[in-house]
Amino acid sequence: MIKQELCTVIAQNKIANNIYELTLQGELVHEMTEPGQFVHLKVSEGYDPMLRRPISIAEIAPGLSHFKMIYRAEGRGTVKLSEKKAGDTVDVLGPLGNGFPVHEVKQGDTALLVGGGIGVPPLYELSKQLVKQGVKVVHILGFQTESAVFYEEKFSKLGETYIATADGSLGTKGFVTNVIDELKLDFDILYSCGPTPMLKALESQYRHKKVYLSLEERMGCGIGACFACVCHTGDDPEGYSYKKVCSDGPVFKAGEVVL
Amino acid sequence: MIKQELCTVIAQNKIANNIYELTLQGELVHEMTEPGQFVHLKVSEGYDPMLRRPISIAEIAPGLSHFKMIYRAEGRGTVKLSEKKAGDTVDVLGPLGNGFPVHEVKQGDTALLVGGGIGVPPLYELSKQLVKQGVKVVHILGFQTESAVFYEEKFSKLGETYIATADGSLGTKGFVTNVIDELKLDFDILYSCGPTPMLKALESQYRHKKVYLSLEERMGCGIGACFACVCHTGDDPEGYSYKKVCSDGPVFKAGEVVL
Amino acid sequence: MSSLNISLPGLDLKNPIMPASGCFGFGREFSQLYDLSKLGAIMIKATTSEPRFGNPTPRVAETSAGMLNAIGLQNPGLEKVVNEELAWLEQFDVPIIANVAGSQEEDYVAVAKRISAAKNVHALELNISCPNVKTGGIAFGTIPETAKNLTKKVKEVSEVPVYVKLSPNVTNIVEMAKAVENGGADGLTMINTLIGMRLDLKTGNPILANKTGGLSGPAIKPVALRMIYEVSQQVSLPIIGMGGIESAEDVIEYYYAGASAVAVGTANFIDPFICPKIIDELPELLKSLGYEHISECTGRSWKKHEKAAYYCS
Amino acid sequence: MSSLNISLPGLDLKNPIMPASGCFGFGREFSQLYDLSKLGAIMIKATTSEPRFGNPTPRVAETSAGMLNAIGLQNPGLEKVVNEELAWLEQFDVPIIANVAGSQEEDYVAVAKRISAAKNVHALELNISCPNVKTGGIAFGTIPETAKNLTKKVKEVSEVPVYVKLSPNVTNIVEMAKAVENGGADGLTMINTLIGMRLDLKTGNPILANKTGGLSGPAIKPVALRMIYEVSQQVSLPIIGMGGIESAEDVIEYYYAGASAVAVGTANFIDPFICPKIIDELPELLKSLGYEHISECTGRSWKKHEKAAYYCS
Ligand SMILES: Cc1cc2nc3c(=O)[nH]c(=O)nc-3n(C[C@H](O)[C@H](O)[C@H](O)COP(=O)(O)OP(=O)(O)OC[C@H]3O[C@@H](n4cnc5c(N)ncnc54)[C@H](O)[C@@H]3O)c2cc1C
Ligand SMILES: Cc1cc2nc3c(=O)[nH]c(=O)nc-3n(C[C@H](O)[C@H](O)[C@H](O)COP(=O)(O)OP(=O)(O)OC[C@H]3O[C@@H](n4cnc5c(N)ncnc54)[C@H](O)[C@@H]3O)c2cc1C
Ligand SMILES: Cc1cc2nc3c(=O)[nH]c(=O)nc-3n(C[C@H](O)[C@H](O)[C@H](O)COP(=O)(O)O)c2cc1C
Ligand SMILES: Cc1cc2nc3c(=O)[nH]c(=O)nc-3n(C[C@H](O)[C@H](O)[C@H](O)COP(=O)(O)O)c2cc1C
Ligand code: FES
Ligand code: FES
Repeated sequence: MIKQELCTVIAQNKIANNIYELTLQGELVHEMTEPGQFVHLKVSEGYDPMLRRPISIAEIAPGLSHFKMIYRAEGRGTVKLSEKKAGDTVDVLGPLGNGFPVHEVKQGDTALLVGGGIGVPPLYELSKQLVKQGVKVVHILGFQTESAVFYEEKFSKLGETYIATADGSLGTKGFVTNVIDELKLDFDILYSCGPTPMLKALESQYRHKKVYLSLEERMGCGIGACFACVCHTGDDPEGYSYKKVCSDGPVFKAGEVVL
Repeated sequence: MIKQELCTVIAQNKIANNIYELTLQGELVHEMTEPGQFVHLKVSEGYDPMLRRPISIAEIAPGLSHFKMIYRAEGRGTVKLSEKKAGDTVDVLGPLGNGFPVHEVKQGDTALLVGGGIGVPPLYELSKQLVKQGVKVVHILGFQTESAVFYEEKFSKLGETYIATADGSLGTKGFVTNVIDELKLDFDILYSCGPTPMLKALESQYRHKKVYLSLEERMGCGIGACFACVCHTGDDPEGYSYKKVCSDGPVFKAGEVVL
Repeated sequence: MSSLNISLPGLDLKNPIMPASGCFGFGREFSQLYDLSKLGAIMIKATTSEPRFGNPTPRVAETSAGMLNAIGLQNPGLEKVVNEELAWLEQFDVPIIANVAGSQEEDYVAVAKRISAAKNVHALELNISCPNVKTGGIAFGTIPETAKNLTKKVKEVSEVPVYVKLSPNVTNIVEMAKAVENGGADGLTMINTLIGMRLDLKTGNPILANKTGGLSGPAIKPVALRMIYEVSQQVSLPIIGMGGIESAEDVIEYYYAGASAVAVGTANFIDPFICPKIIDELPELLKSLGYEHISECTGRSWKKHEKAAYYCS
Repeated sequence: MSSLNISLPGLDLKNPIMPASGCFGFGREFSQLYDLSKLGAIMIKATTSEPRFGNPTPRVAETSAGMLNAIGLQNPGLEKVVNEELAWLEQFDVPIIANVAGSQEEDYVAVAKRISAAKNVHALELNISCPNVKTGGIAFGTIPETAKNLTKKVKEVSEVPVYVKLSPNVTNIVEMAKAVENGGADGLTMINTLIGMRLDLKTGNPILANKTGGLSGPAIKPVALRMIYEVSQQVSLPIIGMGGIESAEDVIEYYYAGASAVAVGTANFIDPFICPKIIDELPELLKSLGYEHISECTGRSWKKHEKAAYYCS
């Protein structure tokens, strides 16, 4: 169930250039059912900024009622969020949307988790849950440059982890797709989150595979009421049928919606 | 000279119902020349609220680079200001305007200081400076009700102090003018700050006396550039001549401007 | 005794608070958060005769104390709205105000006729002010004669009272209001969004795919108040006010300007519980201001009234 | 080499940043804070033929991310402005744009003729859009034909180029812009304030003594951008943009929409050093966005341009 709660900041750490890891405590953690869901954050009272910001859930610790997010402090809202300190509160609406289906793979299968930039965070909780299920996970994480890389070690502990950077400062030079091609990786399922061009590349390359993609779209309400985040469906790409990224997604099966 | 400075909060105390005493530290203290000047405060970054708030300087401690203000937390800006804690900063523009002329009285003279509500604060620094000059000060301070009264003791240490409350819960029931009438007080100079009806009453009652009044007006710039705070002059009450409360005032000689 | 119940043409409301059209969908999402029967009414998303997909995304952008939207009247079309959405809404004890849109007169008339027959639709809101569609919409909202004629046509077929939603993007709002009054409108709702734009610092392109969009939120409140103040003095129709309302205090300010009920739009996105919160807070606020019933506040800024306020600071 | 110098009719500016009319008086107060020669230009307070006291107070009210003002064109009158204020301003190396206002055509013409002859006045800004005076002002700004004729008359007597300041309170801003272009305007400045209102919660009365006032500040920025975007594509006059500018980023956004220079109004009240700050920050920002000169940004949202932006998040 969607809840609105003033959550308490437990920790805020800068983990890469402009990238922050934020741990919040709140009862709504117990409503989080799937990795890949997100929360809608009001980072300050009043109008600085006015709208909520959608941020993926990166890790859940239900025992402590904690959850983590990882975000890039870039615009007005995320910069403000990065100024929060332990003990401060954040107004959280969530959990929202439908995440990655973890039961689409079985023990012993291989799952390829492909993340780009700030699309990487939701893959962490996903990976943890898959590993717990006995699924073999392989991570391919793309970043702009070395200073933007985060969570490499943490992912490595869960499974093989490959890094690509656009400028080659760490790992493979180029895109995540270059890594996949190079390594000739095989997998039973692919989960991905990141920039649309990356998702498109993956979708067209693995038409025959089970692929789940997490989308981003500018949002108003975040709960399905305002039609801000709508996309066309794959079976009616020019027509009237639609899906809402916030409430039908953000994770869709490849082909289900038009990227 | 007018300066803009991020001043540090030294202390914030609630001293009466909704009334706060705020101590700031900043170099601009050394620019404060007269009691009755004010500062223009930006209580938060961004638009909550957007405009600065004019608040009188209540006490100056140049040795420490400290100054005090006393204000009522009522609207959006002052409530936000009241949430500031020691160590926080406030964006201060000031000192602004012309204050009470302290050299219009001489040693041994009697000054009557009449304040109403949040008009009381600037009289405190004024009283201190007058006492230092050897002037006898008498304070008449009006408030709504007992719980709104502040600084009674502090004023008492400087000179005779009479309180009036609208509901009679402390001191004389009624207005400051009732107290003056009752006590048949005589004085060489009168300084006052408070609601306009009070200032008007004093002005008309003491036409023959030296009277200085501090005015309030809604402000834009606070420095004399926007014409928001203009009032007619006493010698041309319907004409084009004007004074700006922010830069010509806020203190005027009685009769100089139309109340 | 309630201090909030009100009667307007077609509408006997528990309270004068309702979500604004387009900011509440058809209520399904919010029904998971609270009981919709708490609301005075619901203004549902604009309905057109045929389904519409609307504009490409991005469809929203943030502004200072406001937001832009260019949804483009996406909706499932008249049939589905009546058969699925309105039927579903019948479970709640709340009157529906159906927002009617179209590209041409016939569309409006077709939608109005059919949707006004739905059991729980107690009034229509004629959307002649949507800034986000190429044809229709705003044209009807900026030419007095066109607005008047459309109102007349819709009145002829509607089985419930018709409120006309005015666009603020006009030189003379009073003229528009008078035109629709002459066309037979039963009430006004105002305002729809101001046309605005934001550009992306990095690309130089408009942020919205549609380039321009409708500005809503607290930023536009002063404009809405001014227009309601002007119109309420010149026209005898009741006004449902909207634009940036996010607190009980805002509601009172709209009443003072001349509103007889209010709608809450953008604020639902920021605090999805805002409508019930305002409904809960209003009685206390009214009391503290010395009013027995909210209707005493309507037009207080320009109506002569006895109670003189005396303040001493 | 500067990335900020620009040439517009009558104006060869070190940089395109200038305080907006009415938000800077005649510069005296700000001259105590910084050297006015830093500014691209100064738009002085509206000048009328006779002195004006303006409206009763309160003259300002706060709104969400904005403010209302109803100063009412207070100014010391043409003679004093020319002899005292403009003469005083001559000590600075900064061109003056004189904001010309009036109640009737003759007033405008009289002021334009005399003030345009002042040595440091390099351009006029024809204020046909002040919402806060009963006669003149806004009427000229909402009727295309009237605006055109006024522009023509002023052009006939002015010794310097004439920029016309457009009001946003119109249905069709492009029509207004074209009208003054046809009237011979050399440039446009836009936008003046939107008409708005606030009411006092306790008394129910308008906060402003004038009841309504002009809305300025960040709240109106999206409206200004949209109008500049529309007008700059339809009219070939250079545009000095304004409305809620408070940062170097805002300046670029105005340029993208179609502005060739900008003015900063309300932000001067919040940070009196804002103009020099923006001037100092612009070159760095331009560089980081990949521009060599600010003029490359004008109209980037609609002009075809080569440089394609590529981003990877
Ligand atoms: C479902 C979902 C999950 C996300 N998860 C993460 C995450 O885990 N970590 C992370 O760093 N970012 C994530 N994002 C992107 C994040 O929402 C934006 O970076 C953020 O909203 C930008 O806000 P700002 O204050 O920095 O920028 P501003 O420029 O101030 O934002 C202005 C407006 O645009 C919207 N906006 C700007 N960029 C984006 C964007 N890329 N996607 C959606 N809205 C945008 C903002 O929400 C706001 O409404 C996610 C987005 C979505 C839709
Ligand atoms: C020269 C001067 C000195 C002052 N000194 C003091 C003081 O020492 N202590 C104190 O408590 N108050 C003082 N005031 C009044 C104080 O400025 C207002 O109470 C305050 O601005 C209200 O802000 P708010 O956020 O509480 O109210 P809001 O209602 O949020 O204010 C909205 C807008 O109205 C303006 N405003 C509202 N009330 C007033 C008012 N009475 N005077 C001027 N502007 C107003 C605000 O500045 C703001 O622009 C002084 C005012 C002036 C002009
Ligand atoms: C996302 C969004 C969608 C909207 N859709 C509609 C609509 O379909 N029909 C309509 O008449 N108004 C629509 N509006 C306008 C609102 O109903 C309302 O008039 C406006 O937003 C001002 O109110 P607010 O500031 O409280 O949002 C929409 C507004 C928003 C923000
Ligand atoms: C207090 C005040 C006074 C103004 N006076 C004038 C004026 O005399 N002439 C004029 O053309 N515009 C005047 N304006 C409008 C501004 O020049 C500007 O067009 C408007 O405020 C939008 O810019 P901003 O949002 O940066 O303030 C005034 C604005 C304010 C806030
Ligand atoms: S953000 Fe409102 S429907 Fe998705
Ligand atoms: S507040 Fe601007 S002139 Fe006084």
